[in-house]
Amino acid sequence: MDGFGVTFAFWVLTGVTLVAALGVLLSRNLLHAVLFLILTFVGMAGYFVLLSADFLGMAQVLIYVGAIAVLVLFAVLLTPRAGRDNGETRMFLPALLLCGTLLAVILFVITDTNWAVSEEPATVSAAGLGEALLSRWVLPFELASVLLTVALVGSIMLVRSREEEAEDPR
Amino acid sequence: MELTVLVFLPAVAAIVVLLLPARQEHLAKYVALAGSVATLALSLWLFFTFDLNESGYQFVERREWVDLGAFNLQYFLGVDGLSMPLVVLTAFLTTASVLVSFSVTRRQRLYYALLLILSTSVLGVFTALDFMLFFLFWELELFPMYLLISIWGSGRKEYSATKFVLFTIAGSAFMLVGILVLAFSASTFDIQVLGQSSFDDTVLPLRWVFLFLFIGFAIKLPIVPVHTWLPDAHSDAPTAVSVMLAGVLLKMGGYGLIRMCVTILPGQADDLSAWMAGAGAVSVLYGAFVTLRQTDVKRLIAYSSVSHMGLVLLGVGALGTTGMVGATYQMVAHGVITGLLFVMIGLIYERTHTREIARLGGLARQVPLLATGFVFAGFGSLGLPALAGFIAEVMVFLGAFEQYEWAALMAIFGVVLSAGYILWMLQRVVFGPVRPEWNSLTDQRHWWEHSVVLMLAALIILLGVYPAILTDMINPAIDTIVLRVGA
Amino acid sequence: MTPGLEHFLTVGAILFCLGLTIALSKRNAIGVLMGIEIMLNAVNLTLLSFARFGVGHGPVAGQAFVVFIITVAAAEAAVALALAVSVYRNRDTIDVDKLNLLRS
Amino acid sequence: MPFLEAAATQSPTIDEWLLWAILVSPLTAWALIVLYFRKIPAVAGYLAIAGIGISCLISFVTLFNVIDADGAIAQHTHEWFTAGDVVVNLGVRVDGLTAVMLVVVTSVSLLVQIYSTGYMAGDSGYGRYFAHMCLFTTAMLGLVLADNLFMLFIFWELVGLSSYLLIGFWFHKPSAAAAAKKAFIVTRIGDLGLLAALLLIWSRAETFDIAGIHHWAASGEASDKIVTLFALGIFAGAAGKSAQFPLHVWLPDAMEGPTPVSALIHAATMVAAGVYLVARFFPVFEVSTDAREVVAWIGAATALIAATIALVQTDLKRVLAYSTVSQLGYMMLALGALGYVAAIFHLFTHAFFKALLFLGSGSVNHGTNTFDMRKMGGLRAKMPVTFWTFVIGSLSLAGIFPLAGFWSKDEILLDAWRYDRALWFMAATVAFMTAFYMFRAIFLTFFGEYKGGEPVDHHDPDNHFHGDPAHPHESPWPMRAPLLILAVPAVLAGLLNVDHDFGDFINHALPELPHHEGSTFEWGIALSSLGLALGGIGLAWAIYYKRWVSSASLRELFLPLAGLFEHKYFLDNVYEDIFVRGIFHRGWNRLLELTDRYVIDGVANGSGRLVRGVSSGLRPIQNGLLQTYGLGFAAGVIIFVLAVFAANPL
Amino acid sequence: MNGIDLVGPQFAVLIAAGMALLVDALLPRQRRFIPLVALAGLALSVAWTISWVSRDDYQSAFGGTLALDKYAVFFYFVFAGIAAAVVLASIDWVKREGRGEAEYYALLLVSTAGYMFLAASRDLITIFIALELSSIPQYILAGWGKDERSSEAGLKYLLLGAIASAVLLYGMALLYGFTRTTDLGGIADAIVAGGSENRALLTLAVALVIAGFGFKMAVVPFQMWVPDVYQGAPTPVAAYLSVGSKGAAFAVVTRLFFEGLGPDVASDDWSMIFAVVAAVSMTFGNVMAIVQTDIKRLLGYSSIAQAGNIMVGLAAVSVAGEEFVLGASGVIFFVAAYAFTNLGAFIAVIAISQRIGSDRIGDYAGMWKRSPVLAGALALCLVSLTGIPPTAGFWAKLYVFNSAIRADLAWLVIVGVLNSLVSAYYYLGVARTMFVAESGEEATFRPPLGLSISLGLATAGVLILGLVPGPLLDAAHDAAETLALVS
Repeated sequence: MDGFGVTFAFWVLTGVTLVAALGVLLSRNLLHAVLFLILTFVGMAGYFVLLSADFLGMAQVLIYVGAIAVLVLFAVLLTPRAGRDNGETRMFLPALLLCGTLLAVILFVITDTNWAVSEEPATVSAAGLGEALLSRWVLPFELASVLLTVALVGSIMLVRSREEEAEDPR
Repeated sequence: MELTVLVFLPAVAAIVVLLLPARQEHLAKYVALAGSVATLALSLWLFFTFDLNESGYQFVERREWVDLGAFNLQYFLGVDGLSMPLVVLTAFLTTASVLVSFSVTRRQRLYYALLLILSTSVLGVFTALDFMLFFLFWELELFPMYLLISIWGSGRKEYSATKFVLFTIAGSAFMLVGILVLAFSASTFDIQVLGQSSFDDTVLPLRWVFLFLFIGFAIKLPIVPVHTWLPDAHSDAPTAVSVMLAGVLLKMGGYGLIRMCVTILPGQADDLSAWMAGAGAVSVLYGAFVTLRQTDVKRLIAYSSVSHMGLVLLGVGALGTTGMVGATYQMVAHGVITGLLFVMIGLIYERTHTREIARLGGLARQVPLLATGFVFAGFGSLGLPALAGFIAEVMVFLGAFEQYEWAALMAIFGVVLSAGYILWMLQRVVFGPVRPEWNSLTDQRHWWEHSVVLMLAALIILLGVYPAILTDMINPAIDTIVLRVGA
Repeated sequence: MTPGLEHFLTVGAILFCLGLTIALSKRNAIGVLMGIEIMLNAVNLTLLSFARFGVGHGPVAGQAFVVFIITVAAAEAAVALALAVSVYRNRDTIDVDKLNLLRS
Repeated sequence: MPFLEAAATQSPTIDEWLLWAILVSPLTAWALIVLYFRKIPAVAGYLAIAGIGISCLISFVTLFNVIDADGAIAQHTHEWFTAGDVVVNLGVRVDGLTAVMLVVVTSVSLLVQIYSTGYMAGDSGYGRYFAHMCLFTTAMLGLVLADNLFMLFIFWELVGLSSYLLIGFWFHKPSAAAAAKKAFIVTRIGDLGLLAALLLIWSRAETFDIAGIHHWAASGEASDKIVTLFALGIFAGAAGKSAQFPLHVWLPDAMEGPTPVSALIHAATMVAAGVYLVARFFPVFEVSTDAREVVAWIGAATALIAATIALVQTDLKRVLAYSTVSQLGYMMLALGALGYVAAIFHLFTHAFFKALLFLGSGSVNHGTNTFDMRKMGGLRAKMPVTFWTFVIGSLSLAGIFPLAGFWSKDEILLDAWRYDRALWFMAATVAFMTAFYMFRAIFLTFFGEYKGGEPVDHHDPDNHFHGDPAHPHESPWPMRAPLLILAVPAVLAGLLNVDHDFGDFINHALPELPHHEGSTFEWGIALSSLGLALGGIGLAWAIYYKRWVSSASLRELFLPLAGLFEHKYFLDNVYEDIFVRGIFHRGWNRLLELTDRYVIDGVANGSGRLVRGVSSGLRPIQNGLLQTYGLGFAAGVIIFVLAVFAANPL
Repeated sequence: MNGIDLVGPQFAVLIAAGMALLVDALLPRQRRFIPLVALAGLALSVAWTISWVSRDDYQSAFGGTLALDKYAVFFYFVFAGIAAAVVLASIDWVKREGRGEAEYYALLLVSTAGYMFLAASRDLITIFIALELSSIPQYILAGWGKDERSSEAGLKYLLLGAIASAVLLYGMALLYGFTRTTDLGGIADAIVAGGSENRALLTLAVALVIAGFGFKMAVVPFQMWVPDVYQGAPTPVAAYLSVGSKGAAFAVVTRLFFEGLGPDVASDDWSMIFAVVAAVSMTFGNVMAIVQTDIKRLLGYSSIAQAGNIMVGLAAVSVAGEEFVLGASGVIFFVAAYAFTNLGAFIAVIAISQRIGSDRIGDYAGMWKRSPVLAGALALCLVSLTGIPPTAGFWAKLYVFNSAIRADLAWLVIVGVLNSLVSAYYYLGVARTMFVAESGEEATFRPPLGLSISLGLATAGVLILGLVPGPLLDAAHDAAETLALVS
């Protein structure tokens, strides 16, 4: 991996993503936080592309930005009386300290490790990925679909209002 | 096959009792009696067919149970001269406790079922020759005891029942560790094999293993300072349970000491024998001193049991044949004598509804036969010659004196102290002028009360005047154990 | 400076910890969920970094893993929001520091 | 067992079964009474008399048989049981000593039973009384017949039991119940020594056999120290039963029992068992000078202390009780002073005249319903048989020539004189006091004016007093006859040893004849003791009959001393108040009890409470807040990682 | 073996889930048969698994991502059994709750299928998906109840579970980074090839993975959600969670350690860590349980303690050498025994609380009179949880402790047995309330049919395993051996 463009892109993305994530952490308004979250997801998609996972970058934008973030927005809107407050609990400082420690540990490990890095950047084509998903990981692939179905079915059951249930012919 | 029948006969009777329809509840006692008498008869038959010239295990039954190579359990029963008397004792006292329970009216089916299951578990402990099977039976006794005390007891019964269970579990917890370590070293739970193997320090130093086993048995025995569950359990338990508790349950501890601790780890027993003897002597004295302060008859007897069981430890600690024969004899003797004492207290309690020494008095005038039984049992307890306890005590002293003179000399003071507390109690409970509140007591008795008292009294005398009936049996068994210690 | 594996990993680590911080400190259940999503994203980043700088047949595994994580994240988000709504109906709030009916 | 073999010189002169029958006969009577005739007074009494009578008969047969065999030893041993290494035998051993004791025990017992049929008539516990008496006789005979220490110990304890039962016969009286308990416990303290001796002898000699022990002691195998310890253990047991200082305190209290019991047990037989025991093991004491010194001095001290207390007693029976203690001390003194024969001879004579005296006091009580001499007086005319037999007994006890007591006491004084002059001096003092207090009692009881006795409390359901204490009269024949019969040996028994027949006879019970010369008569000693006795009588006559000096002013004169005597040297107070109640009950025992409750049990309960406390303390952790849980989780992760790093340094 | 055959058991379960939804949609009148459909699916699953066993056909499939070995098969049975019991136990509750019945059973079945996959997975990705497949339905089910407690429990469970998942994933990612493969066998090879290089990375990765699974296992320090969720979730769901997710997590961790990390890694660092975790978990769970007044919360804490007990087996697994089969078989036997026991307890609690409408332990007073069967069954299960014979729990504890002794972890066993002591206190407390305490309410009742059947099965399992543990121990041993063979 070389070239100024890559380096530049990396640092820009890093800046954007981290600031966005910090924004999620710091913004007091839930809606703002959602927006920052979307920004983070977008930054993340950029990283994916940078890491030669173009397909996943697309998927990221599609699913996270398109689906999950929207879902979150819906949820925010569905819970109007809960307020838009995105404040912290009293646990903020301890959480920060703990996570700082965890970060320190992880960073120590990352620097401590002697990474075996291949000379050639490995690239995986979307077709290759698809083939892998349908051969070696066909089972998880199928299960993932079951999982999504179940999650949908379950979610629907959970959010059905009482009136709906009352109308239900059962 | 005989032993299996013997061990599970009470359990079968228990099931029959439980299956009785509610309307036939009054039959429960008779079923229980039949079951226990049948057990007694079978045990007596075994006792008299026991081959005295054979030092090994007899009536052996052995089946593979769980066979996993490294984890190998057997269903292995057998008796030798050490366990046979205790088996008979158990059957005997089970019958006695069923009889004294005839006046129980609450939840009879459950009551008798639990009592019989208790009997099965104790019989199992005395006959099991697989350490794990032994442990199984050992633990099996907890639940019936717990319920018996906490449902049919009196006073702080729940506290006492819980205390009993917790102490026992604490002990068996340590015991389990010891068993597992031993089984690890010998690759078997077979007591016969364990009793012939020699061990090295493995995951735990052997001394620890010994101590762990010892703790388990010492709590049951019980030895000072892990004895405090006993007075509580006794004072709050119903009569029959006190009889079983003092009569046979404590013996499980002494039996375990000899059968497991000493036989399996003779070297460690030898190293620690002075401590054992010392602890025994201290128990004897401490128990006696504290007994002297008790104001509740049952608590008093309970503490006296601590003192008497200290003798067992003293005898075992001496590690000689005489001492251990004495210890075994003491177990049997204490079983019948204290059994009778508790029976008598129970009968008195049924009439007076108090066990406070201060409130009793002059009973000899009102209920002369009960008083006579009480005095008789009391004399048995203080080690009067011609009664069972004397032989045992003197044998223990003789055995201990050969090994640790100081311990024996300490312990013989217990003889005076026991005379002190027993006679003082008799003086206050039985003798003296009649208290007006007991004027209305009458000397009416039921046949079951008669029979249980006579049964026990006869046994006490028999063991006092004809000790050879047991010693001839115990000697060979103890000899083999002592040979191992000496080796 | 050319970004290497360590750089990506570091970003991943920072994001992971940030996400965790968010998850642990936000009062609003949806805020917490957002933190979790960031954590999962950080994991994805880490996986893809390894895939990108990988050796042998490993890279496919990393990418495949990410596919599944994205899927599961979606499912989890859906369920979480459904539960949040459900709580909201019962309690009129989704502040997790008020959800302490169950304790000690 | 080398010693046992050495002892196997038997001279089978009497059938073994006869010897066992001596034991079995009263035992059978006991069993029959207990099982069937408890409630049938007539049968119970006669059954007891029959049982003991048979024993008595066989005892006499035995005695003559042994006399024929010139005191040789007959022994029949059977194994009883084996426990480990210990072999315990049951066996009978007959020799001169045994034979004499058998006769004493059975004959006195028989007479006392006859007496009791009168004395106890109407008591609600009549059957029980005779059952206990039979049991006692059995035990006492077993003690005498036993051929080994173990068996001896068993019967020794059984004797204690029957004594307990009989002292506490009137158990509804708190004082009786307390006295019974006291007697048992105090003697048991002494028995500790006996038990220790039992343990010691087995561990050193591996035998309980009496002959074996004799040989062991004589063989010099054991060190002096061990022999002394053994001897002292034996003596401790003896001191308990024979009420030697400082264990004598139970005997006076034991007078709470029926008077015939006192006569039999606490005068003639059981209390003599201690003396018998020391005599039985006399060869051991011969070896150990130290032990003998102890015996002699304890005996002397006992004799003196008891005699002084007897001087001031107002209760007739207690005078006799202290007198008994005193005489037992005498016997011990004799044993310590190597006077084996003298001691046994005195035991022999004492049994008769002391039993006589006690029965006499019982007879008095039968008439007056009291033992308090201050409430008596002038009974000489009303109870002539009682009076005369009592006087005979007293004279014999005081040692007036030629009554039995004179001969035996004289021998003791002689032995003491030879052994140690100080001992003789003490013994002589006691002889003087004995004469004094006995005649003080006689003058108070039988002379002067009758003071009315103790009125009958008719509300007491346990009182079976018949007749009118205000008008005492002579006792019925069953009571009078034993008095008369006992008076005979009280007078004549002393003559048996005039030619050392008695001594030679019982000397054969020893493995080898004593090294010292046997007692012979010495005029100086005899006359001086006679003089002292007469002096004592005279003094009593002067004070209590002629009243030349008032006893009250005399008491004033010796006030501190008299107070000491009256309070029995404060020994009971020391024992009961200071030791038993103070140091033990309120102190040490209470300390242990509190330790038990608050320390040992406290640890158990405390650990339970601790766990609960920790549990409650930890509850706030689970505060239901998601954030807390999340933090906990994260913290867990970090701790986990760090712990692994720490466990396995990089 | 074709593709369907390879996932037959799970397939059957999933099909049943689908069928349930279909029945609901197409035949609304036949709704009452939905539980039967679920049961039929489970039965089919079991039958299928049995057919494997009878064919003795074990293999690995799907490019090595799924291992169809005896180990997996063992857990198939366990999970199918758990699911069946929970289905039976749920019938009444679901009907009363009125929310979609079909969906409830479908979720349950899907989750069960997830467990089954978890037990068989040999690939990180498969493991992850299987884990989520089992977890997400659980989150939903936990929030299934209409009361606020239930939804609170669901939300808490989900959010915390998601955090745990993220941590787990990060760990997996690092593991992947270290070895560049997701295949357990490949990971093992890579670790062996890598030697001692990059230990820090490996450690961090494993720690995070263990933390992630630790959440499901409910061991300290990842246990905090447990009592809240158990208390809040519908009782049948809590029952399911308590045995299912714990079992699955242990199943997968054991496999992970055997096949993915190998004994090298394990024995070096992790034995001690697991041991400490086990000790702390037991202690925390037991100590906290003591002061609980809500039976479900109490069972929650108790399950933390039990997780600690199972962990003992895991600590022993981590030791290289012949003995580790014992540890692994200990874990899986414990899981099975625990499944019976805890299900039994929960089912009894369901039956009781349906009747008395309360989960307060104090309200269980006099239960012995009101429903002796329920009280007896619950007491038996509590005894089994304590580890007193003759119950399944006894053997389970014994077996893992035995393996720990062999792994030189005597101290851990001592901690374990002392914990049994503490646990006895509160388990017996419940039994005491039921058997001893009196209550004003006297009306007797019987549990409904479904509950009766499942309760009967569970308690029968507890008892039968208690008396004849051999076959199952054998099976567990075999299963663990196949693991060892693979590695």
